[in-house]
Amino acid sequence: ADRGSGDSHSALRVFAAASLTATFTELADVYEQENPGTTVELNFAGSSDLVSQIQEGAPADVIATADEPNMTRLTDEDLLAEAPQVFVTNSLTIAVAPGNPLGISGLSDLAAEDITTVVCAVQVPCGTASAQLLDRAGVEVSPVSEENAVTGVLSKVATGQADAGLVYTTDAAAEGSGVQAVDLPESASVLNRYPISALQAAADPEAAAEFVDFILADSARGVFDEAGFGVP
Amino acid sequence: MSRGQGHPRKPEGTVPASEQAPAAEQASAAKQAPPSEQASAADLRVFAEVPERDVAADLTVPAGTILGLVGPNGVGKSTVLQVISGLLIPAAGEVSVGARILTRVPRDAGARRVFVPPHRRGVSQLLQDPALFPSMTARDNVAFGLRAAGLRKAAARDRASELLADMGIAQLADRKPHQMSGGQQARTAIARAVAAGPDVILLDEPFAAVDAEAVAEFRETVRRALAGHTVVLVSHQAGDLWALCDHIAVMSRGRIAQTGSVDAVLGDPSSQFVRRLLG
Amino acid sequence: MSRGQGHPRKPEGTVPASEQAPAAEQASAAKQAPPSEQASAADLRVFAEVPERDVAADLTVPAGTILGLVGPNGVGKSTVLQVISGLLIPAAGEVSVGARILTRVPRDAGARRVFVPPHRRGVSQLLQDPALFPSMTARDNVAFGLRAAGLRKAAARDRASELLADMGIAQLADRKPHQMSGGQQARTAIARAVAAGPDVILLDEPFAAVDAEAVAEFRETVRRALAGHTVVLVSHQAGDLWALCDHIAVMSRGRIAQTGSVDAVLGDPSSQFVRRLLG
Amino acid sequence: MRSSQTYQPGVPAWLIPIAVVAAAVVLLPLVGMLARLPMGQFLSLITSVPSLEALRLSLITASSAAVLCVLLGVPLAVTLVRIEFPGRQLARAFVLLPLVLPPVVGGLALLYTFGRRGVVGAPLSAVGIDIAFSTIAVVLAQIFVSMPFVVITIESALLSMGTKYEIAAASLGASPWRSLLMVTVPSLMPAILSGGILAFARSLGEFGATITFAGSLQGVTRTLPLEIYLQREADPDAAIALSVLLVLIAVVIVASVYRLPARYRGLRP
Amino acid sequence: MRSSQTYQPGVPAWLIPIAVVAAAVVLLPLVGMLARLPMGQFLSLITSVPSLEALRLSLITASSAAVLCVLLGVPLAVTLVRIEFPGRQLARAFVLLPLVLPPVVGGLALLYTFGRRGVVGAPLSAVGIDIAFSTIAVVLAQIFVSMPFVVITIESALLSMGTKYEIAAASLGASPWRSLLMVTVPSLMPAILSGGILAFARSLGEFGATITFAGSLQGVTRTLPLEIYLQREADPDAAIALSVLLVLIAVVIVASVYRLPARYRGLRP
Ligand SMILES: Nc1ncnc2c1ncn2[C@@H]1O[C@H](COP(=O)(O)OP(=O)(O)OP(=O)(O)O)[C@@H](O)[C@H]1O
Ligand SMILES: Nc1ncnc2c1ncn2[C@@H]1O[C@H](COP(=O)(O)OP(=O)(O)OP(=O)(O)O)[C@@H](O)[C@H]1O
Ligand code: MOO
Ligand SMILES: [Mg+2]
Ligand SMILES: [Mg+2]
Repeated sequence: ADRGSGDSHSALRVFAAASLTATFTELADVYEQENPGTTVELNFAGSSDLVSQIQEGAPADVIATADEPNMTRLTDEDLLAEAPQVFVTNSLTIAVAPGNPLGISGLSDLAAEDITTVVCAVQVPCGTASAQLLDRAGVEVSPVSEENAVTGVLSKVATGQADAGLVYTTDAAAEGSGVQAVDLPESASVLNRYPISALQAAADPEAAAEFVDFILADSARGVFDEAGFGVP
Repeated sequence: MSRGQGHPRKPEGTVPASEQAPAAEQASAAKQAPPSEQASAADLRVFAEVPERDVAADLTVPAGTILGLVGPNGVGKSTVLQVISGLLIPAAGEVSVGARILTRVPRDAGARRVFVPPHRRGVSQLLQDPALFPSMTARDNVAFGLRAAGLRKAAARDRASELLADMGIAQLADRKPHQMSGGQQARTAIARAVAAGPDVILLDEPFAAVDAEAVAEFRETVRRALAGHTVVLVSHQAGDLWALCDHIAVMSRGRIAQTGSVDAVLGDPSSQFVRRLLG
Repeated sequence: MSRGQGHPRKPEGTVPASEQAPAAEQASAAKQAPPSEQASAADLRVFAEVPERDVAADLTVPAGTILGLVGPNGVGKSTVLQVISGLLIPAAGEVSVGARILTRVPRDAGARRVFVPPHRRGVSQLLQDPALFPSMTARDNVAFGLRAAGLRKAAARDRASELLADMGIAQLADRKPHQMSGGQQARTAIARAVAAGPDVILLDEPFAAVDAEAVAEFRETVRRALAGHTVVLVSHQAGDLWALCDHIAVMSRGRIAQTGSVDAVLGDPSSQFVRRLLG
Repeated sequence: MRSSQTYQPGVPAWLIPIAVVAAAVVLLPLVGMLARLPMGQFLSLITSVPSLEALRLSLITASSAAVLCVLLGVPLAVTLVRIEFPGRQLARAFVLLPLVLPPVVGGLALLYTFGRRGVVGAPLSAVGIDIAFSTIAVVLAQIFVSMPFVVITIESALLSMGTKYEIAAASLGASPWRSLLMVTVPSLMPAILSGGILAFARSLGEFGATITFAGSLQGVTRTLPLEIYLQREADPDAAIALSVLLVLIAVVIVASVYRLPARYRGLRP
Repeated sequence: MRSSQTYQPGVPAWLIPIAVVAAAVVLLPLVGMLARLPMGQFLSLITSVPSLEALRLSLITASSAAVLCVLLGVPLAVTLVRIEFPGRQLARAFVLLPLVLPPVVGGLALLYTFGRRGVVGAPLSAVGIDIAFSTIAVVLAQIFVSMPFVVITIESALLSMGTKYEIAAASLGASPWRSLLMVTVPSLMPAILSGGILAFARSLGEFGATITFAGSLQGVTRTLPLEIYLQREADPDAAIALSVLLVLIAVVIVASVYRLPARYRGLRP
């Protein structure tokens, strides 16, 4: 499967947020089967990296980010072919060690002195959401670390370094993540929204638009559901 | 050089058991070593086979005397000194000072070896390439061995200054080696080698870069500095040998071809080499 | 050494304009230089002030002759050689071979300086520390200068082997320097210095580590190798001077104290140094 | 009969416990990682097509980067040490900066420069040459982060080597280039090897600058560290397995190239 | 009158264009980054409280890490070069591995080892010592990634130094430790300085291992690179401003410490 040609005319280049790695890889296979002759080249990185790359002229056809503010940077520079559309949402959950040995059942438990909690920093999407959630619940926690990315929170909990952390449902649900999720009914109130759009500079605008439709279509739903994403 | 204050001696300490050969072995080793006419308690005895360099030499230096070791380039003079100082472990051989065995490598590969590392031998060596420490001043170079022998910093520096003065370079004490001429470096190296004044002193062509006038002057100084020590001196200059040595050993093809008193060897030379040496 | 095939000469090429002093300047410079009795087209003239080393020397070596430079340690002999070969730029001074100016540093700081880098001087030097290239065999060390002078690889290696044979170490051609004895290294260095045979050859105590017998043998070989070249030889051995040199210059306190033919200087020495040199 | 041996200068005994502590700081975490290795699936995890493609790409790019770093870095180090020019001190400090810059920032800087809108990238793009997001971009990112290692290693070797042999070469009529090739470079070989190995290792592990500047396209720019990063999102076990693979490959290559150079040990006995 | 000068061996002229290209690879991206610097807000961006706290933390941890790397790395390098033991070749290769490991993976490995449930961390935690999420963890992560630089730099210096002076020291009766302190270490000074500077620079830029192992808390573990990453998510301009600050600080420190050591140049003339 050598797709090393680098020829953007024979392939569709999809830039996707790292948290979409599993789902988009699976969906790309499906898409390739449904559209023989088309190959999908996936470029995964953090959303803000992807946006910077596209701003600097990266040859992308489609972009899907993990939050709306980053996508707005592209809208502002008029680099999108159309208005971005939200295709999935993600909500927060408390990740704890498997078996929940400390019996953490809700946000208020995170305020306890002897519970080591890790969250995302407010500067990143999951941190904004976490802050809102805690704010609304009226819980004040003093985390030992404010991480740059969800994966940081997840690995701190998975390695036993921290007792609890606020992460996305999809991250906690991922196979082999090594954590257990504590459901938070109130998390539905703060949703993180994932937008997707074809790019103005797409080599084949039609194919790009087609792929966006494919992601938005019901047929893709199953894959997202299974991963724990919500319906926008 | 004032002898009044005496040389700082390295405290000999006790010899570790592993270095001390049992009496029986020692007796058999003595058979290998060449018989010396006037064996004393602290004679230096060397027997060394270094086949890679075609060297198989044995010699005895009576305690407190100066032996001149002469012979053509590549004959093995430096090799013998290296074996004595422990810089080279021979394929077979033995080095001892009196009863103390410094190196013992029996021919039988399974037999027990003795090797005292260079810094615990009580042997000081001026290498043919003197390798003055580049980051130290002349004074600190000379003080180095004194400090290693246990002298306090101030005392070592004072003694080093004295020695440099003896070598006629008192004014260069604060120079680094690369700021000195070739002969000045050689003088520093001589001072460094004789400074600590251990039992055995090995000098490999110490005067090669020293000017003729100075050599003539130094001979007396150096003779006094070496008095009482057991010394092996390598030199290509007949003048050095006449002035400094008690005995001469002439090497030829890796072997000791002739030994005897200075008068006997230089006066009635049986080798062509000695005839040429004398011009 | 067979003279039949002659020395490979470095192609002199043209001297860049910046190195060629205008005639007017040259004339005034000539006034500074000491008057030489029998000035010829290619005489080597040196005038060098190195105040940091208390050296202020001037001397002339007639083309094709060998000058012996003698004096006590630290007097400035190596310094003078370094100025000639371009390894040291004096505070003031001038070096020329015939009309070709190699170094010119006028006293007037604003005036134009001339400096030909060492490798374009046609001067080959055996340094007091010979610095044999550690990664090369003896043969490659000797071939190095020949290759630099433009000889093909095979020819250079053949010539190098010949020179090593002349120095009595043919069998060591494939050894690295650290596998050779001190005297063997010195012999290699002599071969390396005379190999390319440029106009001017500078030798700083070449025989210091060579045994007396070999020196006696070499003198003829070296004399032949040096014949026709302009040579400055530093040595502390009167024998070398008698056997090799045409003229002698005696240095004292950084100055040239006495010059003349070998017979004149060594035969009727006015300096204490020369008396001592002769023993 | 045995052969003779030259004395090897000893090392004070108390040095060894310190060395062991130092080694432990580096080695313990590797052991910790190995302890988490899912042994059963190890083989299947590392032989998947994406893993093998990433491995191939990593080896090709890292060795190209190491070679280019040496070819460029040696002249740079020699120039910085041996030629006097105003601002030399500053230039030496600047060359170290890729080390200080967090790799992603370095990647951004590369993007700003060689990207399609960049100072250098824009004119190149105009004539049809696009560097970013190609394998060339991967190598460029690796060179950027690895160059300081080569330069510093060579600089310090040049300084401790001194100019003695080069002066001897000049006094024998050798031009600067002959002296460089025949005298300087052979003496620098241990340092060139060390520098090259450092550059190779650093390039092999390079992640941040690559993903930012070159992107993460399977077979084109997705090197092993990028694959590990991706796997970590989906399957942490696979990430560990791939990390162990990376470590094994590095050990094999480094240990085979980076031997204690017995033939150099004789250089200055 | 002028003073005399010793000849400095020349460098072939064609080396210089290569050196310029090499320098350009490193310097151009810095220029590219500077070009994007929001000049107007620069001062206000870098003097915010979080920025200054991150800067302070970075300077403290990176210099501690550099010092510890030297104290541990020099004995390790000396042991690896001068003592023969079985597996030495392999040990030398393993010491390089932190370089190969993508820093985030290195951070994970540290977690597995020194974390609360780690091989070393668990017993420590049992007696009340928790390393993770503390400033000590930051320094540990920096030591882990920086140690190879010190070890390799010292190794290559030891190899090109040879044992000549140590042998002379032994022949004058100096014990191994006296020889080490008085002879070996002074000769190693340029390499120790280079290695220390490399370790400092690498520690200053360390991101991946730190965030994975130590986390990111203002004033405790959030060093400048972590702050930069965070700012990048919200305000790319601020990230560039901070990166430029990091670069400036590094240049000032490195250029003032890392001078061409005139006094060492004389060591082997
Ligand atoms: N690099 C240097 N820096 C400062 N002074 C130096 C330097 N090299 C030599 N000198 C000094 O300059 C003077 C002249 O040295 P030079 O090497 O020319 O002496 P020399 O006549 O060759 O002596 P020798 O017979 O010992 O080789 C000496 O007093 C020496 O101390
Ligand atoms: N490291 C080495 N490896 C191999 N051979 C060596 C080594 N060092 C010396 N040799 C050889 O061993 C022989 C004896 O060398 P040694 O240095 O003992 O001679 P020497 O008598 O001191 O000569 P010189 O008067 O030239 O100093 C020489 O032929 C030399 O080539
Ligand atoms: O990698 Mo993201 O952009 O934080 O989901
Ligand atoms: Mg010898
Ligand atoms: Mg001299």
